[in-house]
Amino acid sequence: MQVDLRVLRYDPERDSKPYWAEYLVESGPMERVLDLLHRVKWEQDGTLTFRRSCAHGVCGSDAMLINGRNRLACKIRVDQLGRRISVAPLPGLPVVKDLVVDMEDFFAKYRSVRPYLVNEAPLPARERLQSPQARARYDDTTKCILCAACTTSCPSFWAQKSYVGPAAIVNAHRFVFDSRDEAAQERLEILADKDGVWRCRTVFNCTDACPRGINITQAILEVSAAIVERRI
Amino acid sequence: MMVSRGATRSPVIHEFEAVIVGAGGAGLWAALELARAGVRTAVLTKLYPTRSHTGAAQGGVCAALGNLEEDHWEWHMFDTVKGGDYLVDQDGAEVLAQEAIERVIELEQMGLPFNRTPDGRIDQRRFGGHTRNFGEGPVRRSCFAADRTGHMILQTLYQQCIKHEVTFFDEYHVVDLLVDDGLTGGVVAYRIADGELHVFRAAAVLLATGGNGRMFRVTSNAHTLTGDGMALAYRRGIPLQDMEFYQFHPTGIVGLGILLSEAARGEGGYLLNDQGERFMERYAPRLMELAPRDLVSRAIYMETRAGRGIGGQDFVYLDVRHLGREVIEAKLPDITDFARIYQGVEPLTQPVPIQPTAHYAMGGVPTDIEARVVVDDRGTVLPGLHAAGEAACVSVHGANRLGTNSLVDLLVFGRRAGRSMAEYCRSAAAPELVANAHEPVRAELDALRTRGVGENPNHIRAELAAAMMDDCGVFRTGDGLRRLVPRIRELKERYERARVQDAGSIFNTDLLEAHELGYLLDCAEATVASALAREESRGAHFREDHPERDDGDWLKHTLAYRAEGGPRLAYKPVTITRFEPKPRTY
Amino acid sequence: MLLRYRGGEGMIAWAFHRISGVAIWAFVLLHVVDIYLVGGNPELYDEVLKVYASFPGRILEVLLGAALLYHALNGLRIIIMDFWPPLTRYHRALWYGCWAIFIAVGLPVAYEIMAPVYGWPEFFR
Amino acid sequence: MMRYSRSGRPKPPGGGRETAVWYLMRLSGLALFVLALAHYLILHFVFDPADQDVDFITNERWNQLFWRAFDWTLLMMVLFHGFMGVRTIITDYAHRPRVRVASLTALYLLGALLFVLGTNVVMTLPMPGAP
Ligand SMILES: Cc1cc2nc3c(=O)[nH]c(=O)nc-3n(C[C@H](O)[C@H](O)[C@H](O)COP(=O)(O)OP(=O)(O)OC[C@H]3O[C@@H](n4cnc5c(N)ncnc54)[C@H](O)[C@@H]3O)c2cc1C
Ligand code: HEM
Ligand code: SF4
Ligand code: F3S
Ligand code: FES
Repeated sequence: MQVDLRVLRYDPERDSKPYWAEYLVESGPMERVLDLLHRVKWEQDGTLTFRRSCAHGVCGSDAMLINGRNRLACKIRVDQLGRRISVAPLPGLPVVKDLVVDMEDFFAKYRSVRPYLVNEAPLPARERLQSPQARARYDDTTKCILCAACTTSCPSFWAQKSYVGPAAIVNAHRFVFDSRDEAAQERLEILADKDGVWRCRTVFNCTDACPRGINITQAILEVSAAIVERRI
Repeated sequence: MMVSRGATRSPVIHEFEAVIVGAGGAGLWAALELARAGVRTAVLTKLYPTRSHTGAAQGGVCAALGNLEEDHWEWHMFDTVKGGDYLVDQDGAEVLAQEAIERVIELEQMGLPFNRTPDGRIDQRRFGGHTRNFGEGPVRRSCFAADRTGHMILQTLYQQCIKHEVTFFDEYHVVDLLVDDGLTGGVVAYRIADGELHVFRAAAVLLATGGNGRMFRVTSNAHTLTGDGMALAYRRGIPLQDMEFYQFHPTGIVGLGILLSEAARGEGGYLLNDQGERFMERYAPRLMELAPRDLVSRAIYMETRAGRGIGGQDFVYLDVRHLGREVIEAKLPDITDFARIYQGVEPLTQPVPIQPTAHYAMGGVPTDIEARVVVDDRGTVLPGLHAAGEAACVSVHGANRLGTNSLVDLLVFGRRAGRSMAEYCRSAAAPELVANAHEPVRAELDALRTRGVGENPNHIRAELAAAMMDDCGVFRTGDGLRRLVPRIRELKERYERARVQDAGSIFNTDLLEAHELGYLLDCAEATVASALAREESRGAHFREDHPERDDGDWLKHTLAYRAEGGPRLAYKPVTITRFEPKPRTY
Repeated sequence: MLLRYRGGEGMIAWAFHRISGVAIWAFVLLHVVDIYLVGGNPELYDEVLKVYASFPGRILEVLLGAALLYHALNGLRIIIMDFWPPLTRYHRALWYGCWAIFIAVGLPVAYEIMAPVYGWPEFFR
Repeated sequence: MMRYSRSGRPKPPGGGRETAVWYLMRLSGLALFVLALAHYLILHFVFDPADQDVDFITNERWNQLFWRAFDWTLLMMVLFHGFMGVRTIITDYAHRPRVRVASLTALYLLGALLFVLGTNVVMTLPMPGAP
């Protein structure tokens, strides 16, 4: 079938502002938006620019705004969208070119929550022990592939770019609730800041957008609750 | 047309002690070692580190921890050697099996969330080819974090790098390796964001750029796995070793090549042809679907060639319906997910169409067990240059890699690379840069986007991938390979005249994809030449015209050197310490 | 972006919550001033009251009630999730629950408020 | 609390005030759930708005200390909850520092004014039924 693919394009070297470009692309129903983008790039217009790598939803390169929602282009099929498909860069981040947005700030926020295990106790000869229950406590948030679909779907983030955003909170959660970690307090302090968890207004766009099915809002609220608990 | 902005400008120069190209499992662990040793290191990656393909690995990472049943590293070593059809260098395999244990424990201590046994230790499960007591029966050796072990390894290592304040250059595409007078000098990188060239001067360089699966039409590999590190070395006169050994995984999603893990067959899934037969009984009556990867892939190919593919096409069915909803949903969630999303097939009620998919390069840049690049058959080291991960060939995988052993390889030899580089940097400094070291590659890049007219490189890539799939895939014949040699030469010539459409400087992926095609062509050239010469069948390399293994003539590694008019081949002996070659039966 | 993004129930719930919150807030401003008039300028207050009791005034009051009721119910939904995060899995169900209560409570109240204007029978007194 | 930083990085500042605001928003919300809804229902459902003239207020509704206290508490809750709520909205959408400071100042002044007006009327309105 033929798909009417509209792409919000912008090349700072040529265009003064973004514009919608339309492409007619042949597609099978099982094909994904990424396939269509490739077809355009390889056959029609090589200047069309987007990121991608794994092509099966595990690397987080190709999150974009597809038919009004953030999704991975490699994980959404044409038959789930219909014949008219619109693709735009992730909302709320500066556009570098076409569908490519500047991720530096996103990763800086990720790093700001100190996303690494801190445990200064002398190392045992073997592995540290952790019960399956303790392991399960933070399982959900270990799935994150840092695709930014969540943060850029959040109205709080659109309003305030200083908001640390759901992705960073998810990655803080992964350590705060890891029984082996010792720096939970510190991360909670960071997230108790004015740009931390309190900016979340339980909008759930993040949870709806997450291609890994992480219950992000739950993670955020668990962090909020942990902060409140420690203070009261 | 627009001319590159940088055409007359001098590049940005960075001074480091060590440079790591690639931030997958191998590159990140090396970076960590260097950071711990206090060596000033730059990590260059064309993707954000967390997007490296290490994150796609699902199965697990084997280490003889013996957490659930008796296990010994010697057993692991034996399985590795036998799995590799005895082409494995056994000093490497010994290091691999021994150090796997320490590395997995260290990963746990870095925070990797392994699944746990009820008493809190790292959980382990069975995996193809890993056995108890030198082949007696399956053993629980694979350590795992749900079905995303690779993802967790990549995340954990990146997290530790953040903790140790490693300097990353994200989205810097390395386009040249600087080697001068037999010394390593650094690399040239193209900054994707603005198209500027950056020269990184360093005494030690690590190539950890991963595989080259994109040579093939159907592959489990990411679009970005284009053999960059291998080709960079090859272009500098360094040989590529054992390139003819390329693993095809039996169960990839049709057309897309996305991997459906071995677990499906491990749990008892069937492979069916068009007539509904479990055709594996013709090829491996005893092990059926659980025969080794190379064998199963060949069987599938035989069926489709004989016209017994589904609807006469080039795929067969993987059928798990008889396992029942509970087993499928509890144990094969990834498979069900992928099948649903990418094929619209419901594995609970429908068989899943699959076909072999190009998966893993056993070959690569030859190194010793310290991950130092060796340039000949006498173990001569190129000072400062290192390689690790899928881009390297130690060779611990020989002619056929065992499941999970690639992740082990990353950990063990990634770390060794870091140590060896730190050691090297203590005594050596980077040589002076030759003037305009970046000029050749700049000219190359500029030509791709400024020459008047030229062919669309994407057509060349498609043709290459199709040709490689047809004539250098699971089955090979002398005739097919001989056909392929001039074909690739022709594609290379066409590539010399190709032109991309995007002439801009900012985020020009059109240009970079074309440049990657150049890497793929080099890898393909070496692969085909090596495969054509090797007149035997061993592991993943199956020659229909020479179907037997021939230890008399061919128990040796291939080295392919770049040369005018096609690669020059040389050979080097296999290191055998403990296990003498035996027929490989399972 | 707010208009371009096709958010789900959660986003609509939030948008309504925010709008209703501001609406109530604006009314509170007015209401404190008018109550102040009871002491400060009783004649003026009684004038204002006529506006409230008029037909359009009553419509506005019903709307105010609707905003308050929605905001209160959804606020409770948020608070419940805040203190019991696993319930986020049922945030949609909770939201629909809010609407059910909204209608169950809101209709009779709206009816009652509007009743005097139309001279409808007054069941509830 | 910990004095040094476990992760080897500078100790983060933390946000006690924002935490408190968030928490108090929930508490005042709960209080308002009772107070505001009751207030509205009583004055719109039980009584008819049309009957609520000055006379009604002074002689009936506010003739009891309980209702005065009730309404004053309601006012205090609303002042906190509503004004902090609007503060959130302002900090969300007012980006230019000057606009932001100006609107926040206006908001707080307005809050103070309402506090004065409301408290004044509650305290000073004569209570005929008072002992
Ligand atoms: C689907 C799939 C499943 C797998 N499952 C398993 C498994 O279960 N167990 C197992 O042991 N193995 C598995 N493997 C194999 C294993 O995952 C890979 O071999 C391994 O991850 C390779 O790691 P690496 O560090 O060498 O490179 P990669 O992780 O591929 O990383 C390559 C890095 O190099 C960078 N790079 C490449 N070229 C350039 C350039 N020109 N300039 C700058 N940077 C560059 C990239 O940005 C990237 O950071 C699997 C492979 C696939 C494809
Ligand atoms: C009746 C019971 C009420 C409850 C249970 C309640 C609950 C809440 C809660 C939980 C929030 C925080 C929402 C968030 O952080 O996402 C909130 C926000 C808010 N409330 Fe209330 N509230 C009530 C009444 C009121 C009243 C009477 C007013 C008006 C004065 C009001 C005005 C606001 C405003 C302006 C916000 C900010 C909205 C936003 O940030 O989007 N609320 N309410
Ligand atoms: S939490 Fe989900 S949506 Fe957000 S970055 Fe991680 S994977 Fe992407
Ligand atoms: S969309 Fe934003 S407001 Fe919270 S629930 Fe998600 S972070
Ligand atoms: S390309 Fe990797 S997630 Fe889509």
